Amino acid sequence: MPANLFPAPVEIFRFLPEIILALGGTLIMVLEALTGDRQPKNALGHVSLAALFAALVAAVAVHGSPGPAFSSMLLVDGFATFFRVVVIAVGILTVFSSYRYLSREGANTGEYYALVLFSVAGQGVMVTANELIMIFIGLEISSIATYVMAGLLRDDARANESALKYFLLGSFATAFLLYGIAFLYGATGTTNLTAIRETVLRADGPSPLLLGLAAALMLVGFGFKISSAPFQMWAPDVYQGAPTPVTAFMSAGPKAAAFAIFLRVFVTIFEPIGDRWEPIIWVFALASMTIGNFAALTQSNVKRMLAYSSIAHAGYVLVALCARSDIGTAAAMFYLAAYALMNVGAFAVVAYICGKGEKYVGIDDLAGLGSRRPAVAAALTIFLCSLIGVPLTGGFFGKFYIFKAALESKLIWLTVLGLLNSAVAAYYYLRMLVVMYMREPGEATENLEPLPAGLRTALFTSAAGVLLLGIFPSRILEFAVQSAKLFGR
Amino acid sequence: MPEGYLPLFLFLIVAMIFPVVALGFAKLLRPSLPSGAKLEAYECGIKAASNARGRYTVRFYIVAILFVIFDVETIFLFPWAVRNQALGWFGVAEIAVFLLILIVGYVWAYRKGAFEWV
Amino acid sequence: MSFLGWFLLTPLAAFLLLLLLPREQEKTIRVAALALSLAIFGLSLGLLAGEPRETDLAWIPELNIRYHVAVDGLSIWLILLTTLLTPISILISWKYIDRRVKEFHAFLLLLEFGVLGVFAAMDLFLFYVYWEVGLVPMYFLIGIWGHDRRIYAAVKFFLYTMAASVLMLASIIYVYQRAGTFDYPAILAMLASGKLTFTSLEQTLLFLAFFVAFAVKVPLFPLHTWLPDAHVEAPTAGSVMLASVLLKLGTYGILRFCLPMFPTAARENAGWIAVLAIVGIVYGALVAMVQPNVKKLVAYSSVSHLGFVILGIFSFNQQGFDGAVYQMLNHGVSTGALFMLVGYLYERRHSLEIQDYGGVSTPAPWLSTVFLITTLASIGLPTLNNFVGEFLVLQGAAQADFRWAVFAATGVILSACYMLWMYQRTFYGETPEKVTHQMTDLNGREWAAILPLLALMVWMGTAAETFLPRISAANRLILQQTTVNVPFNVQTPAPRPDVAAKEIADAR
Amino acid sequence: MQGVPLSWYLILSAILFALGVAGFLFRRSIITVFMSIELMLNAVNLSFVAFSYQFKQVDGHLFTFFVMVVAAAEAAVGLAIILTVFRNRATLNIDEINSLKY
Amino acid sequence: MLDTAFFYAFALLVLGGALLTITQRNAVHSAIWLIVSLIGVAGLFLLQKAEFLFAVQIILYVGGIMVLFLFVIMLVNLDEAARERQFRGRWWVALGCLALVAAETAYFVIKGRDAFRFAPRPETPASPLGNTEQLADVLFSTYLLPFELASVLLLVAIVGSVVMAKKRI
Repeated sequence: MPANLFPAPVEIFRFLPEIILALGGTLIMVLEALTGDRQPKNALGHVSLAALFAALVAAVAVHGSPGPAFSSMLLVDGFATFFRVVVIAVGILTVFSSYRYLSREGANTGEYYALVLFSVAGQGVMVTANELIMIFIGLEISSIATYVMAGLLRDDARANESALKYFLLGSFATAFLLYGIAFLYGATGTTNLTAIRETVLRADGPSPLLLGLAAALMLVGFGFKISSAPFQMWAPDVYQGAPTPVTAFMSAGPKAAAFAIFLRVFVTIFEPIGDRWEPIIWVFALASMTIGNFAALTQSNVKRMLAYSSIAHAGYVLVALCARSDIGTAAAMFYLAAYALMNVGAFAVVAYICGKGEKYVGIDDLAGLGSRRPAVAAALTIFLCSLIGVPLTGGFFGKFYIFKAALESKLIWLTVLGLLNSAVAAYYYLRMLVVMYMREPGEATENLEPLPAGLRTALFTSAAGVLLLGIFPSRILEFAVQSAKLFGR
Repeated sequence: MPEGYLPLFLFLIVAMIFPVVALGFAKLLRPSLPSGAKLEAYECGIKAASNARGRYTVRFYIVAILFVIFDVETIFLFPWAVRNQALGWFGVAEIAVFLLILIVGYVWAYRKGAFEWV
Repeated sequence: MSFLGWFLLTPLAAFLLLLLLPREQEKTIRVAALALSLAIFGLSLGLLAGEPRETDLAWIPELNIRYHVAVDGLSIWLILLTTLLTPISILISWKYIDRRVKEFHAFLLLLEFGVLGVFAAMDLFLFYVYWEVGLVPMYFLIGIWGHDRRIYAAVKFFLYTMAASVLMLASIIYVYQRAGTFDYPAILAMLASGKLTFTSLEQTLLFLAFFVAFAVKVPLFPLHTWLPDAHVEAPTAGSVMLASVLLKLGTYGILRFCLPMFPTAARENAGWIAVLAIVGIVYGALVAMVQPNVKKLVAYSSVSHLGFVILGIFSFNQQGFDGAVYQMLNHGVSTGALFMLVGYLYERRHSLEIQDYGGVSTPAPWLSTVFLITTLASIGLPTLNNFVGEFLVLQGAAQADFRWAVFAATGVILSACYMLWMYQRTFYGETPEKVTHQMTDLNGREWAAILPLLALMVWMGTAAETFLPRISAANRLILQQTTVNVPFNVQTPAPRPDVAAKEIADAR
Repeated sequence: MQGVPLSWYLILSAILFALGVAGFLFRRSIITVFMSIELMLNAVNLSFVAFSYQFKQVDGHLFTFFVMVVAAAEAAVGLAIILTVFRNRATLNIDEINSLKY
Repeated sequence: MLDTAFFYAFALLVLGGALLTITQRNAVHSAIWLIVSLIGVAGLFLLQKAEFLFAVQIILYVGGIMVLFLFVIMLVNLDEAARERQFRGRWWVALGCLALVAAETAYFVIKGRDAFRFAPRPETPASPLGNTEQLADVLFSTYLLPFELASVLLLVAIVGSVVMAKKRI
């Protein structure tokens, strides 16, 4: 029995954010159990917010002492802290925008907030994991919590169907991912990422054939999770069916965490066989961008359109991955942060407009928002400009930085096609602007209740964030470049 | 094949063969002239009103789920039980944390009425 | 942060200030907007005086993107034109714009901010940012306050420019990746000193990417289809700003960026571009002749006039350059005035079709005299502004290739035809009774808006010497940059076989 | 280590995985689709144990153990979701659950 | 020799069970064949000296999850579903895919026969402890964090399933 292995206090400190989130979730469940059904559940929402903010502070504090923890199960470095902050921020914005939505749908139960906390904790584990088992368990915790959140409105047939589809394809993807991990374990003999990296880089390392097989299988698993091209059929249905705050959460949180592990596994471990999987990722990136943009052109439902646009944005991040360089990783990190903010913001506006039972979810239901609620319309305009890639917004700078990285590694055709794709994307985002500003108010915007407090905070923090990333990106960019440089060394 | 398990497998094989052989012979030997009345589900002589397999109610299902989850919890305790002297207080602390979290789940499920059998 | 840096941020400050005003008092919003834009115009006059007109601050150090803005002979007058026209367009939309007044004036100031930025940007990234920022307010101006088919026109306007400028972004990044910096003067220095060289294929592709983005904005002949729709649907103030300032972004971009960076490719392609320009001149004039709608007519006349500018630029000599830049200013003044006057007519008669008018001169004599002066100016009557520009362009074109000058001259004649014919149909002949009681003469506000432009027309026509020296100084520098690398029509530098082949081989 | 060579186990788990994938793609009723996912997970467990038997170490066993725990948790939640789908709609036939297609 | 015999027996169980699981029309029959396949896999675990996993497979998979499956099948009385067409589209497409995957796997195994040289593992001394004890040592020392996270996972599963299953929460 190895010597007393009580984890050193610094190791527990490095795992603090996830501990806070898990304890917060448990606390909410205890409170939920004690209070009957009479008390309003907003109090539990505030508890979850407190836990999220504490975790955010902890995540920033933990950055002070980077390094492995719990016998190198966990590795806290710049990369991990960056994604931890993004994931927790998405959690905070989701909770803010779901107060009003839940009480309107009558599903204002404490469990929703507990599940958000558990899902964010799972994503935190995924992002800091330095061990394949940790990646797998973190992925499962966040996925199961998100499956249940998607199906929370049990009597709404669409929510059920979206939860079912999300569950089936999620577990299908996890099975592929596991099979890839099995072969990786078979090839290198260990499941610890740093150890695998050494075995792979060694001269007599495992055969590229076996690594290629493992990479292919894991690529299928990751492809599903980030909803990139060949595996994106589930995303539109699930995004449309699930309740809107949950869709906002799903499109930003788990996707960013999935990209984090995708980057960690592919950029550090499968680097030697890089020229094998790079053409595949090239094709995936182009396919996602094209399918996402062209399919979104014909949509009339806002959520479905934003789902296709999120597939296209997954394509852009894949372009950064395809660049296979430090700048590429930094570009992907920056883009995911900007993407998370603008997407959660856009869905928050949809959550505000969609009314009880998500009646008004069509693009035409946004008619006349500009004249009825100019502030909300201005926020949505900022998000749409950022999604299009108009300068002075985070989206533009992210896209610019990605294509700079791509051009640096000679992906000239991918850059040109990617940019043309974003020009095509401008059309369907413009349709929303047109409807919002240039049409007379329809029935949806006529009887809109005033903007609730929670949603107002969510909207304006994400709008400010998008503008900040656009106008003064150097602070965050410099942090991303620093952590990408010593990522995986 | 660890030698200890050979008898176990022999037992398994015998257990599988015996019912097959017994039912097989019975089927071959007995006369079989099936008729409508014979095939009906026997409900103490009363005319069978509906399909033999009635619908179960949901609460059976919830108990089954919680059984599986707490079954997994007990399986986690097996390795600990085997090595608890070597693990000592450190092991006890780990298991305490593990059980505490699951007890919260149990209390929550209880308060939510998952176990009521009404 | 020198005076220029602060000056360029004042429109943004004005935009934010306007947003803070309450929506209801439309009067105060109009007055505030007018006061702010006049203040900005006053400030811009300050640019003329002081010498150090440059600001260079670090914006994003990691990618060495700098807030590097500078003003030279080429851009000083364009900036002044923009700052002059913004208060004028606020003035003319006093009665015209009645709904959502606050957003209208806010977008106008944001448009001014974007356009001023483009004229002063010396950093490629900053240039692209201002280029796109200028696009969004114009889209809203056309889309919200336009006439019936405004949404189609607005979306078409946005997509045309967006699709073209996306390729420009790709080439900007490519140049950045090869040069290591976005700073335009530094890139030019590297090009001149030979540290940075593009193979002939690279240079042509990059030139075409930049050129297409600017040609859409000019608009050059095949890419002009968005202009008539945008003009017809835009409100008067929008049309004025669009015609006099936004179209100049394209030509300014070509002169500032396309020519000095890719001189060889520019000279190689000068041939077919000049032909396109001439086709634009003649085609624009012919189509304008048959237009029933006044605004469409003026729009096609702009296509024709800007054909002259392109012709001047691609004749690669001092007169051609000076003529092109001067013609840009003239076109801004005269076409801007024309659209304002058409706006006055529309305000009175609420129709843009020519046959609804007739004999306007009897009820509104002053309006018709002012309209006459502007028409004569736009067709290039000597002593008025366009004549100087067109004359210089034709002189430059003749030096480059005599046949160009011959065809271009026909354009001048054609423009005289359709303009005068339009004038005759609207202002002379018998006055239908609907026109008589609807048509009133110019009131004080309208006079105040049109007078500065009239004065400018005469001043620029007669005393061109006040404007030309600065322009020709800047043009001489640009001309010198385009010739220093390679004299006219000599073969291109031997392409480095390894780089070009490898470059294309592993382009993925 | 005369026993059965490693590659036989790998072939077996590959075929099992393929059967699971085929079942997932081509069966109509959700319960059978869910069972094929369990088959795939079992194929993964098999290859994990085969590799760890090859390396003579216990990490593989531990990974399989965690895969089983997760499979149990997933089955519980998944079947609960299937239950709600059934409660709202009498069928468990995948093709008929397509209200989200327009 | 005995091991290969047992290997073939269990392999037959596994593959036969799997094939019949996905081809059976009646859900209950599929469940039963799945149980047979799981027992086959448990046997294979035993063949590879993983007694703890053999026990967990039997208790957890067969005892727990399959009970759940049968409960759900009972609950939603799938017999009318049995009458519906079970296979979507053309089943020869399924066979085609299966053949493709089998060919691919065979290619991997044959071509990669030599590729399976693994990193030379230091010969860990056959420790006196039994399989479960070894596993316990590793589980509670190096893999402590996954163990604690497993409890969080189970908690999420409890919340999730009860929230979904209860009619009125």
